[in-house]
Amino acid sequence: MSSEVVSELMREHIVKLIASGKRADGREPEEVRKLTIEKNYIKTAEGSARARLGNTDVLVGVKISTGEPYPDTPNSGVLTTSAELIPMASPTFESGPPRPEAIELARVVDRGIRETKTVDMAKLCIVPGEKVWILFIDIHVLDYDGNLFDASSYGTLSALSCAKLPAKLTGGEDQPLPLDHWPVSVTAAKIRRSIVFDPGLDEERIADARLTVTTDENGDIRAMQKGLSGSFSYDEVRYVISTARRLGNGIREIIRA
Amino acid sequence: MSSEVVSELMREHIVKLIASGKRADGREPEEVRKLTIEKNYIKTAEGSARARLGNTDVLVGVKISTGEPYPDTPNSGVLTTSAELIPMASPTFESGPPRPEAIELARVVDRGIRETKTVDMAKLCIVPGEKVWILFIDIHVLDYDGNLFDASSYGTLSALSCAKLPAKLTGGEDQPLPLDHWPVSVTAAKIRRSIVFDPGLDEERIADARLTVTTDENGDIRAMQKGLSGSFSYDEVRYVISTARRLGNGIREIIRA
Amino acid sequence: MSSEVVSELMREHIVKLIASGKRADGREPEEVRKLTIEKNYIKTAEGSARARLGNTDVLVGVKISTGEPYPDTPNSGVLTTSAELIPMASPTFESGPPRPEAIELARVVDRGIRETKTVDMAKLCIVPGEKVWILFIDIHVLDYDGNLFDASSYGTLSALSCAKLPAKLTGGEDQPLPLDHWPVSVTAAKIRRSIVFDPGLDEERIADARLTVTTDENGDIRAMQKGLSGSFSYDEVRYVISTARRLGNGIREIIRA
Amino acid sequence: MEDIEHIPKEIQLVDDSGRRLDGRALDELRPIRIEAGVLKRADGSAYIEWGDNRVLAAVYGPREAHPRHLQDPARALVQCRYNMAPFSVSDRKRPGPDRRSVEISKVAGEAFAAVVFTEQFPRTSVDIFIEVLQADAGTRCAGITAASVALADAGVPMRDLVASCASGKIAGQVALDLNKEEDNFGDADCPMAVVPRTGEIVLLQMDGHLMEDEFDRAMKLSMNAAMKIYEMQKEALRRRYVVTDAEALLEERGVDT
Amino acid sequence: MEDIEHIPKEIQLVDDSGRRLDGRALDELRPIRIEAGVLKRADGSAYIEWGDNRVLAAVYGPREAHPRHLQDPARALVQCRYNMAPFSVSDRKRPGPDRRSVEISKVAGEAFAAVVFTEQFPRTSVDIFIEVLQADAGTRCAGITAASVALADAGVPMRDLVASCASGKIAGQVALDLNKEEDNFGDADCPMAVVPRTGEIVLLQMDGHLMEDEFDRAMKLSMNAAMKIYEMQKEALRRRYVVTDAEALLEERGVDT
Amino acid sequence: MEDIEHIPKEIQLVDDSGRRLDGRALDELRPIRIEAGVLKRADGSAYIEWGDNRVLAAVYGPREAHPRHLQDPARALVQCRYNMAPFSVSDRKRPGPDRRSVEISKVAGEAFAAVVFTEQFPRTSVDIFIEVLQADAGTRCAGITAASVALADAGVPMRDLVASCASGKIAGQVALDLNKEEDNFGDADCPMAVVPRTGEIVLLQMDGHLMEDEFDRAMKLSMNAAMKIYEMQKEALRRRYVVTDAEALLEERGVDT
Repeated sequence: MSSEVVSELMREHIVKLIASGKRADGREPEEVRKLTIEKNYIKTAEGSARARLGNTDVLVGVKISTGEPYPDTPNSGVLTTSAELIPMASPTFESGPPRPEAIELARVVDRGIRETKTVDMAKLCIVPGEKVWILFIDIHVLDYDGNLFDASSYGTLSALSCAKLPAKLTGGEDQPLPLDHWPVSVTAAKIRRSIVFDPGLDEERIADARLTVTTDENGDIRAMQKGLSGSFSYDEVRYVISTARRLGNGIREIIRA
Repeated sequence: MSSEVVSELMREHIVKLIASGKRADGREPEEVRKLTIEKNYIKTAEGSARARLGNTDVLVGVKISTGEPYPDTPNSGVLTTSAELIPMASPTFESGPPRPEAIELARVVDRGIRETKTVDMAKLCIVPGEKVWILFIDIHVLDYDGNLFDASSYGTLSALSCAKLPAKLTGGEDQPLPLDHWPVSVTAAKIRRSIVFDPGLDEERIADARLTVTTDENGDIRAMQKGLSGSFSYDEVRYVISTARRLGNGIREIIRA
Repeated sequence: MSSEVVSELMREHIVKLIASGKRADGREPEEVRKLTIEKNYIKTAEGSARARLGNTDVLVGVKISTGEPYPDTPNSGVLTTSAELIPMASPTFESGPPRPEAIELARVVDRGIRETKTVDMAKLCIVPGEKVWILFIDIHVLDYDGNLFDASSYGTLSALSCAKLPAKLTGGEDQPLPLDHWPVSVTAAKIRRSIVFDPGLDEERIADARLTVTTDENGDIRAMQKGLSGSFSYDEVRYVISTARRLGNGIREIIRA
Repeated sequence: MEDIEHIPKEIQLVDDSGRRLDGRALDELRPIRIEAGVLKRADGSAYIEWGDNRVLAAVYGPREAHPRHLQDPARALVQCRYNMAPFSVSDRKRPGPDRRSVEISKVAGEAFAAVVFTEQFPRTSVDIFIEVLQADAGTRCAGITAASVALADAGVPMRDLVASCASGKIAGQVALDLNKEEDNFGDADCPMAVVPRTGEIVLLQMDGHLMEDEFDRAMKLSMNAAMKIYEMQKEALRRRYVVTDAEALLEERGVDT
Repeated sequence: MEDIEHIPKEIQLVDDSGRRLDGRALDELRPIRIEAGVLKRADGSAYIEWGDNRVLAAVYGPREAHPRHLQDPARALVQCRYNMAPFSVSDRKRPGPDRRSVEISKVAGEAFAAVVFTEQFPRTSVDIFIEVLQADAGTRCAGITAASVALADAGVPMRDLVASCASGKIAGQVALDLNKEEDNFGDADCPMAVVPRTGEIVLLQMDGHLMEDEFDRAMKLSMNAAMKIYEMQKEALRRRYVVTDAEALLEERGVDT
Repeated sequence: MEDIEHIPKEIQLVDDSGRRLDGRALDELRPIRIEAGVLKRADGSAYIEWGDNRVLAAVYGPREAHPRHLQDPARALVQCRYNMAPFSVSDRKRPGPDRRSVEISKVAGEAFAAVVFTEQFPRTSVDIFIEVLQADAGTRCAGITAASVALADAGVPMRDLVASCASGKIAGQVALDLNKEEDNFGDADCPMAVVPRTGEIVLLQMDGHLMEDEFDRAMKLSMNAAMKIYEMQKEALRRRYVVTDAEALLEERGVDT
């Protein structure tokens, strides 16, 4: 991101606004941008969703096939999450093998699904040790206007929620994917001494620290990831957690709708 | 190619010559360079040929082994074509993974063989779904003096025409590879308003557009590929096709000899 | 290495010293640095040793698993040697795929083990053609102060000498790895007209040529590798061989201890 | 793999009344919908639905070309990256360029270089990104058609748009715009791209088997279709400008758009 | 693979008296030993033993950042490379960075950037290398703790050290510093890193399942532990300087150290 | 894999009269044929047939070294790339450098650096390419021998040519110039390269098992052979110049050569 210059004036303007509790696009500090979800966007995928969070635009596809389980988890399906920051989405993204930013994004989204046991992996076992369902989640970022973590997380949960286990591979009817939880991530950015939620691109660029908190439908914490070279106090972390839980409820409704 | 400078004078000289129907090496516009084919050049390959088109020098080896077919074509052999533009052949070629030029070359040659059904892939099935013949065509460019498409195509067809299915892998006698067609490519270069065939290196460097047309022994069109950032009119395309067919007949005789 | 500048004065100083039979660290020309071996350094490896040769510090781990043999050696175990010149060890080492220096190092150490039949690979066959012991030797260079060939070779032999074939993979008791020989390499550097043994970093940097000679417990020659852009006379080669044999005996005792 | 047996040996691609499987006549395009200006970050963008193909195109530039050594002091580079999303095809595609994508990127980039006024922007690059989100044969034509609109949307000076379409042969008959089933079981495919105002052919590829008169018919079908596509491209741009103007107007008056 | 069947379905990670499998209380750290200044070539270094973890850290810099285009004219880059030796885990790890290492490198580097006075050294980089030699869960915390000492050993100006520790949940109870078995069969893990003097949190990750009060308890355990670790870090540095001073003294008097 | 069982357990590599399988005496070279100046684009080139080895060598330079940061302000870089064509061995070799090729490239490049007057061409590189077209053991010696002729053909100033040959041990006897069968079933192999005029050894490698007197005998055989090879190299260069002169003469007189 550093290669793209945000003018010093712009930076000062945003900082000053935020210090006084305002944001450049008129939002409140705890206000997230408009979220639009289009499920089943792609016919060639077993599940898919296009998630637009403001102008950030992410397409997530879930491809499902069958194959062998990992030897150390013979009774579990296999889940793999990849993210591509394709150069279409931003002048700062480049072609080539995934950079640390894309890898962190994919891993944070992946943990938000995997460690929360969102998908019951045991139910994805067909023949123990031999044949299981294999899920590939591919996050395709189309337009980058800040906060990829949340947009990708919403797109992924939405795509999983409409995904079908294809009957043509095992016989019978297409089955919906068994979802046990609805974990929703909410990301905060710390800019000087202020904290704003769902940072836009300009905010993200000047942020000192970032904290993503994933909570489930019970309000329990399921995943966290702090980023950037600033810090949070413990009280700030607690504030972000409780706000993430509250905002998460509204977002969960949109995704489940 | 762009890194190598052809002096502006040289460029003007060639353009002027060609505009008047002449070429720097004395050839007619529709005249191809001398083609020499040495079949069975390499002992360690099941089929091989060294093709020299003027000073362009290409060595093609065909390695044949057995293995599993692709799941979606259980009754077909497998054919893979690679081209290496090794740095020995030109100061503009570099080591490393294949660049777009090499990939395009390999794919155009490959289509000229595969889509024309030159090799009857069904006859390369040994046990359906289990064991088939696997052909690796490797194009090794030794000396680059223009028109790699045609030189590589001639070398490949020649190498296939003398290749043997090795008996040691299946028992019995070595068998010739079943060839059903003799597709021959001919490449034209458009320089300003003129068209010349089998462009040499200096011509290729200043060409605006390139068109490769592959025709078979019946005169039918089997493959085409336009390249470079210029264009052809429809009439020019038709002219190139009919000339390619005519020139192809002469070249086919040399290869079949 | 060339990127790091040794001042011309330093170079001249060392050359002058060596020409008069002395060395910057006070050693005699045929004197090797102090060798310390810590075997079984790593619990997670089936064999391991940390070898310190002066300030050069190398950690070698041997991981042992079971798997299929190579088709052309169905009755032999499999041995693979890798070396990583991790950037921790020197300002001149960089991350990324192994460079020629690391590949040469791994291959010379590997030949010193493999071609000397140090490990009796036939005894590593469990079920012919199906299941054999697979050994991964990983050379991890921690601190680079010259003569990696010898330090790595000593670490590798030491790690092999304490490695166990793990019973958990086959049943029964852990078995020591069957070692038949104790090949020891000794490296000489030629600086102008003088030859010194076990070159330190400053000597290595200004050396004209390098010769590594591996001899076994019978004094037989098992491997050699000449490096760098200088040359040796035949008499110099013979001198290095006989000195390597003599020095090797002392080193072998330390490793076998 | 599992549904191989369901592949019908023979498909009747054209019925007795000359209708194709999807009900089209031989000279009929699939439904096409183009939208310009669909992404926020890119300098220009377009989205196309072409039958079951869904393709996004974005343009950045002219912008400084880097790495610098690629800069051409005489003109802008026109670089194209054609990419398929992993979920855009029935079997998940591994992320990153495969050989097919590299070739298509190369010939598409060359096609655009034929119309962009590159001399006006030395040392820069015009970067065109084509992302196939859902594929059903003909993606390169759809992508080129959309990218051409994206170039205009970005305000890149061009001689004209580029319109692209394919024709081929199915069931022995020449047909326009093959879909996936027709492409898989057809006899030939011939994608082209044209500068509508002049009729110049800037992209031409062919594989399969066409007699000369069949090729003529195919080209005629494609040329006619390209003119229709050209109208749709212009219409999409007109809608884009109308919308933009209306928005600008409303914004001027303080209305939230 | 062979020992899968030996994995117990249920492990009683905490016994009735609140003791863990290794005898620790829930709020008890594993034994930790830190040594500063253990490598010769690096500008600073440290070695840590933390339970069965063995980790080396080294620091180079501030030194000229390259490639040049990465240089930041306003500050030093803080770059971290976390790497696991191939023999550090039970199944050999292939050399080179995997996705997990890339993510840990990123968040660890960001944590250190929070304390280094980067503005003092524009255009340079501070390169931190963490090498895991033997792993038993908690390697990132051990590595960050050691690297912090290595930074001080290198004399890199910092606001404070960084101390790192994890807490998690096992058998339904919050516990400090999980070992490998506890990590594998536990319910949550939450590594953090803190600036001890100010309590600022510079690294925070979590996955699993924690209720808010559990998270609070986990953070309290980690914070307390971090203070103890901070004392060990300072103690290691004191020992290092004492040793160095004593050596300097002896050297001054001509005694061979 | 299929013909494993045909590998004889014991091969009598030398018969009772001291003849080898191919009829040679122990001190006899395979037939060698060298031709200089065989490629048009390269600055210098040579082709060698050595038994069943067929190797091409080409030289470019001295030319500007790039990337620039590799340039040595004091001398020319001598870079060598040894490469085996995919079809040059019985099992197809994947294109691109493997570890063996990287090592051979390194030691061969160092051998040539010992004879090229590098100080005359600072900041340049002399690039040597060795392509093995058909391999039968001894390819590095054949390649170095040919590359040396190519260097002379390119007019690169050198102290002398480099001549290369190997000796080894088969059936307990020291023998010159092992072929593939002898190499596979022999006891030791020792390739070397020498500056014929001075006897300096610029390449020396050995693996296997040689007693000191056996090594002496092997070196003597190789040294004698190198002198013969040196004569063949000079003869090839003489023929080249004669031909060139004759051609120049004919051309002068207007005769088409």
